[in-house]
Amino acid sequence: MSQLLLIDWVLITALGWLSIGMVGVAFPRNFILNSRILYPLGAVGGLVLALIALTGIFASPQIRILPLGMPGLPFHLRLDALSSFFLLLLGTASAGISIYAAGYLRKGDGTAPGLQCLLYHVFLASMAFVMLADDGYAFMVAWETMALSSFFLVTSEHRHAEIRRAGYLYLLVAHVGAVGILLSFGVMAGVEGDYTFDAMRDFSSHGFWPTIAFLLALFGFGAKAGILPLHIWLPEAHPAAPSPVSAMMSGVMLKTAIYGMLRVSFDLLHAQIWWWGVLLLLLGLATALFGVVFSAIQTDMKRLLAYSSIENIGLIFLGFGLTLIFKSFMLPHLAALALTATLYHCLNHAFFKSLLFLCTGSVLHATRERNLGKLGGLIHRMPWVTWLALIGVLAASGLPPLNGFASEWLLLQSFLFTSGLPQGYLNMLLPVIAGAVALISAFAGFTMVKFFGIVFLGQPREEKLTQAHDAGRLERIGLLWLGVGCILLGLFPNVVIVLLDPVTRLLVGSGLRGTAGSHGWWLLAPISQDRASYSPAIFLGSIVIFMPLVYWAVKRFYHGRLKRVPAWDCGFPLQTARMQDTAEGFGQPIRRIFSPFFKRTREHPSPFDSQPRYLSIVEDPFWYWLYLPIAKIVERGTQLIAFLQQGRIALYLLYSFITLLSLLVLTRG
Amino acid sequence: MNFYALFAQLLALVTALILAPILNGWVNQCRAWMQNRTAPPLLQTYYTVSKLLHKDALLAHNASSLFRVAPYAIFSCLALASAIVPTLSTELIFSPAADAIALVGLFALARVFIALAGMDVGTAFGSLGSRREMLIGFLAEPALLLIFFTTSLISQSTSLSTIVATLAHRDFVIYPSLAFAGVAFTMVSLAENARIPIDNPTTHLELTMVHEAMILEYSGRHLALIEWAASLKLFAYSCLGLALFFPVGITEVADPVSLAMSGVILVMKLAIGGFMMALIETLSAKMRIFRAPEFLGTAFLLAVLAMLVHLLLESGK
Amino acid sequence: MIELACVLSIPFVTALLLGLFGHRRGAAELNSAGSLFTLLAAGMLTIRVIRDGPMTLFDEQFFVDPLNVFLIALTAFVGLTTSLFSRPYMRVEHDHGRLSAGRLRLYHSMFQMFMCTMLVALSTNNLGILWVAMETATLTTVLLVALYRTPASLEAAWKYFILCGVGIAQALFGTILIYFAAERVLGHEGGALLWTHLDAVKDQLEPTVLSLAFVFLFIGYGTKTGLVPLHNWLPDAHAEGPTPVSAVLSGLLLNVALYAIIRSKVLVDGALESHFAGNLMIGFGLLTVVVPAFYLSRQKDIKRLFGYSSIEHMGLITFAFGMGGPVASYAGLLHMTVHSLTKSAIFFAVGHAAQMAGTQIIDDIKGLLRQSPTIGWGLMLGTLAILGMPPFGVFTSEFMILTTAIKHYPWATPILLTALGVAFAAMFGMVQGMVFGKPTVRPLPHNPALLPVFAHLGLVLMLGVWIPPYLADWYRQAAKFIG
Amino acid sequence: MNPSLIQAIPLSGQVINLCAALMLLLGFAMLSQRRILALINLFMMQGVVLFVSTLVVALTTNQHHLLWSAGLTLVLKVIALPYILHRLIRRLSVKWDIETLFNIPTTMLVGIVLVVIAFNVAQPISQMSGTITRSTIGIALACVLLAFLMLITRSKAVPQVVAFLAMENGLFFAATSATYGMPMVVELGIALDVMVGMVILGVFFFQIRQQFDSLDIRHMERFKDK
Repeated sequence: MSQLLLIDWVLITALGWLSIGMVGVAFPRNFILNSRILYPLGAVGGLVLALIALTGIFASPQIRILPLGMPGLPFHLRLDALSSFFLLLLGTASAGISIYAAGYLRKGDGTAPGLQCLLYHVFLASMAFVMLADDGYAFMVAWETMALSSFFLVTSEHRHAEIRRAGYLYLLVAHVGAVGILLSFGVMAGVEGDYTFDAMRDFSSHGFWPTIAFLLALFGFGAKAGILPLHIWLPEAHPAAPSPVSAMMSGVMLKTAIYGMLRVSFDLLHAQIWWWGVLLLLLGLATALFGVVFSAIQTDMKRLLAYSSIENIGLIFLGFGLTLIFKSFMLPHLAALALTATLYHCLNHAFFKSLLFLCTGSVLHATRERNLGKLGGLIHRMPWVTWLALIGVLAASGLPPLNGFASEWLLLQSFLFTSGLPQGYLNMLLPVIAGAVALISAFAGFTMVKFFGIVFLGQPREEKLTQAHDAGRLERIGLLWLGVGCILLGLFPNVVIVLLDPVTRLLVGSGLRGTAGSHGWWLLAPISQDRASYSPAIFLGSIVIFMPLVYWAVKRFYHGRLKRVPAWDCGFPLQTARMQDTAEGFGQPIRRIFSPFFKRTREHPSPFDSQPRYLSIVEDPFWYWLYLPIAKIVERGTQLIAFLQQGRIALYLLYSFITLLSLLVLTRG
Repeated sequence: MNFYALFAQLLALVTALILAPILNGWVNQCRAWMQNRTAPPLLQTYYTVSKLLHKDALLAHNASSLFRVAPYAIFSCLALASAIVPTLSTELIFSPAADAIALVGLFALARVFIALAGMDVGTAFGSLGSRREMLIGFLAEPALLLIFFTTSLISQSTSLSTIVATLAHRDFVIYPSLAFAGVAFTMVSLAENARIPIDNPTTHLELTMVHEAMILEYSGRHLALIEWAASLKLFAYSCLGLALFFPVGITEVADPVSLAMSGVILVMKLAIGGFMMALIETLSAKMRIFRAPEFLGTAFLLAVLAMLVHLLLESGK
Repeated sequence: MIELACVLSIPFVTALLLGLFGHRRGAAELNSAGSLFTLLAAGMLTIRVIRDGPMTLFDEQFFVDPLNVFLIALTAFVGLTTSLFSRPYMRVEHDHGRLSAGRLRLYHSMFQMFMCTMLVALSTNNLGILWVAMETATLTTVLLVALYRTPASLEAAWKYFILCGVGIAQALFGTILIYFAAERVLGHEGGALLWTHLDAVKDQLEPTVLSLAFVFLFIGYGTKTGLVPLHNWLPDAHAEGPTPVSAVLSGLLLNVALYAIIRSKVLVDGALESHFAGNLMIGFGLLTVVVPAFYLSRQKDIKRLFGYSSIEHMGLITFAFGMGGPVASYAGLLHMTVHSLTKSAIFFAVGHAAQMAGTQIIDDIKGLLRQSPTIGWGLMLGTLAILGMPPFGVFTSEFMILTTAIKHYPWATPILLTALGVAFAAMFGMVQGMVFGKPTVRPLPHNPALLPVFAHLGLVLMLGVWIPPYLADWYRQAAKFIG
Repeated sequence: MNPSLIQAIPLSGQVINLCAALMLLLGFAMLSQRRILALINLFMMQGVVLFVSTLVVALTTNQHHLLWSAGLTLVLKVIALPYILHRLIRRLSVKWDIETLFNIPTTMLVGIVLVVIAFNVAQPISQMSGTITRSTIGIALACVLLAFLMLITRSKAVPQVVAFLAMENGLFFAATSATYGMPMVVELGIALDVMVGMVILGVFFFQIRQQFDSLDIRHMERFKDK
């Protein structure tokens, strides 16, 4: 090669990450080196990657073939707009998370910091390779390496049995999913059995084969993304992992599944069938609804966020399905709109969800407490984390002018402009689903208010919380990075749309740049101005002008006098912190309304209990309806087969004897 | 943007700020009459607000900075909202800045802030109120959105101005969907504005309070702002309803004459609307909080029905 | 010439020496030295073959070609690492008083004798000698399995002896049949048992006789390979023998038995012009993949667990060779290599772990990672490798096998994948419990031999991401030649 | 076979056929034998028959190495092994009757079926057999299968070993009489293996008895996965 292409730079960055990990594992116990030097270096790597990807989005696709890998199938790598976009996501998010992790890392038992450093950076690098891979084998290797490294990160506190269980469940589901992906590649490789993506692109399979490939890929990537009913690992693994890792997994790793799904269904498969889209739509709807309902009733803050990730994945898949439908009905512009909304939401979710997870990390460090029922009033002790968390919360509940709203707005728009599909039912269905999306986002608002209000507001529910300390400097930098990201992404949607334009052109052959760009950076009008428009800048601007104005006016014409008094006790003399609404209490209406969703076991105290206890456990029904039965079936199978192994030598001899005779008869007859 | 648009925008804003408390007073008056009580004066809200403004603000020891920011945020959100709603004219500067969806988002923003403020001090009743408010909110919000969807399907746009313009200046067509949407909207706006049958604005029995429970800790200027904001919200909703379902007299061109014209019409419409609302409130009884989901669920279903009706009967396909 | 002579004689001589001095101190070193020289000789032999191609030696009684030379090198390598591992292992056993000096002598000499028989079996050109070598291998390993003389080990050894003895007898009958068919073509003195000659005339051999012969050979050598339902001796023998023996059983003996099957397959397919042998192998391969997968979850004994896993992988390899064709045979050979490397590495780690815990019961071994991170990681990585996790080589071969299966035998793919999935769930759960958690194990008196473990895993890792070109085309030649 | 064919076969062939028949007969006898000493004697007689047939083959087709293997048979199968077995039995004092897992008549019936199968399987081979001894392969196979059956049905260690050796006999018979002998190396190797195996087993018996204080292998059923 004469000069280094962009793809080489991506490779160099990934290798840089790997080498950082190597250095770390070379000095496993050297705390200062790992936390103060290596992780920040990793963050720099993230920034570099983001810059490369930024240019890569607009560059033409580039290809490299490494002299590694399988005989006859060396590692093919390819950098196009799609992979660049997801690399951008990876780089930007990981930059914030790594710098946070540098501050977050503490001297403690569990995995040695050096080893953790290695695993973390292998995790990053493997995700980068997933985006780059251009043949089935390289993809699988990167994919499984990603799963493995994240598994070890999840189980870094492996002394606790439940964390081991979570890790086991996670790796198991990941592995099964990987099998699905492998099979899907196998189907797409077809009779030639050439596993390069190029060959798959050229290979025009017909009949039901594309559908089978699509369904297998959906299974595989759905398992990683946490689509119903394969979400089971997600709420277990996220709380188990250290917070930067949960941020990484929820913010970025889930998106690799989206990437893979996009790659398969738009790039590798040519003809999309409309009911694929409907399937995705319904799956996404179910997932989002399930996720948000369950996140509303959680009492563990990281579990709450994990379920909310499931919800967001559901929303993303909704957009995805819509894109498929439009694409299959040859409506490229609408497809571009829906796809833009989808990808935009991926980016936003990466930012606000990582932000929130990192905030829980700081809370965890300050209080050693994950249970919502034991937190509260942290705004006084840790203002930084609180206000940054507020940004994340507002974004997550899809409120203007933050980024969450922008993508959901686009999503709703793409739902609203559907009239005119050849499928009458779809025309009916889609607006109703739009209503459901509205319900989900409003519900997310409920959940987020619960999360924020109970963790940060009110009075401290425990004595120790009054000693809580705010996040350290490095942690603040990380949080700030992500928070500011949320705001900027919310304020300049057109910039993002321009970024997404090449991607949508690549996948669905159309883009929003022409229409959206025409109104200047401040006005977002994907179709046309009098049809729908939204300008977060004016929005925020007017609020920002208005508030001080009112403040000043009140001060100016009246007074700013203020007295501190005890809170009004409504005539109940002793008001303790325990009387505040607990997480269970806040979720109670939801438990009541959506009771069919849950599998709950509850104990009510009788009026005569000397020490009344109220117990209410809400569990995931899928575990009981789906997973345990499967386990039972396998168990039964083992029992049947184990019957062969009786321990009697005569019996064993009989086996070989019968085998011999039957084979002889077989050959003769 | 031309000068008139700016003028119309400012005018709309000022009208909202002025008329909102009066509308509130008017509704209370009507209700009092119907209940054979001596009515409070029409400007009662003004009196309350100014009284509160003069008083000192009492702040609980535990109250945080968020608690103090919230009133301003809520007030400005709702003011902006009422500026976006086309009250007099459809030619506004802000109209491209925020369409129907953004308007709903704006209401939601205000709601989230007030709910957080309610939880901030950490009394039992504050968080109770916030919980109920959020519950009502997440059921009402999608219903409202669906209503907007129906209208925007009719007018092929989600920008309020376009919607209202199309609805106002269509040659007379009967939209059955709008009937459903209208009923749904009424229910939603009752719920959103803390009105009977969902909430009782005049109660102070803690266990039944929703809105009042959240603002229990507020006093002085903060409370004043919140009260004013509440009336603004009511005003915004009423104007929205009128603009969507009785869009008569809203001008497209923003010249003074037609603006004044439409101003007069608006006042008349508001008077009637307020009376109707008072009537509903008097005739119905407040329901238990867990009946609220059913109520709002009905509204949601009506909204869905409206959309389906539109797609079936009116989309022409 | 001289290289092969060394390869075959060094272990034999060492075995005799150890038979005399095996109980003295330094026996373990002598053992390792012998294996080292064997490896060197094997390496030179390999180089020689790479340079001037296949050759037959000792008036054609022995020969080396791409297929067996790489197995010879592999065998010598694993033999060396195992001897390295067994040095500290046996020392601990001796200190715990589980083995007397006399037993150590027996162990050392029998180990070398076993290596010798393996190498003979691999390098001989004479099917009869192949049989004799296999039988001798059985006898030596029976002694090794029964080394502890506990009831359990005796029972295991007895079953091993009877089952394999009977199986091997069938193989002899098969050999006789081949001879019977061949001497009519090649004449009496025409070396009717010499594989090279047979290969030359295989298309003239009588098909029906050959198919019968193959049935007998398949049953016979299949018993040693551990094909279901002939496998029942294998888990017992693996569990009860000393761990180095389990390592070589899994790592070498099974391979060699499979090698014998492959050799006969080549002949039979050539004679029959049909896919008879292949189909047979596919069928038994599938059965052998599926059944052990379901056994795994019921195991209490860690070595027994990995014994079953070896059966499963043998099934996979058999399936691969049964499918035939350049890719599948390539994958089969690769899988043979990576499996024996990985599995022996796992057994090394397991051996140390069991010594640390003082038991082989899975539930009583916990928290290896905290007590001795190297052993813990060795076991964890080895298990992940054997379960087919990239970037380890096992994944590469399984990928090739699966993709070929998808292409030619789609119906078989779901079965294979189900089995692999079940195996993953079962084994990983158990090993995770052993590696993670609060330690119940004590540190070892002597520092363990971890070089073998990580040398093997390193090689497997390398084969996963990069197969050296000469190794690759070596495999390719062998695969072409298996067909 | 019809008489004409019998005429066609020279004397030596007829002798070998006779031996084959005897082998089969002895196989059945062993299968049905309850007493352990008698079993060993039967085994010895089988050895004798084997020796004779090998000798005949060696003399008719003057291959000297077959003489060697005949001698080997004589030494090993007629003298050494029975002697060792006798000593073992005396040392282990296990002269009792053998209880079988199935009753004898059933076993015999199964044995007949086996013989039929064996002949059927061996038929094509006999068709193409160039040697004068046509059916010997089939009979050898039958012997092997019968021994296999015996191995399955016997529940004590010693009879199992005898059965094992009987199987070896059948193979030997196939090797020598059917195919006029394998190369010398191979036969030596086989013989050696049998010898060594026997010795090892002898050692084993004592170990087993010491550990389980019985030679009943039904004590050895500890490893099971059910």
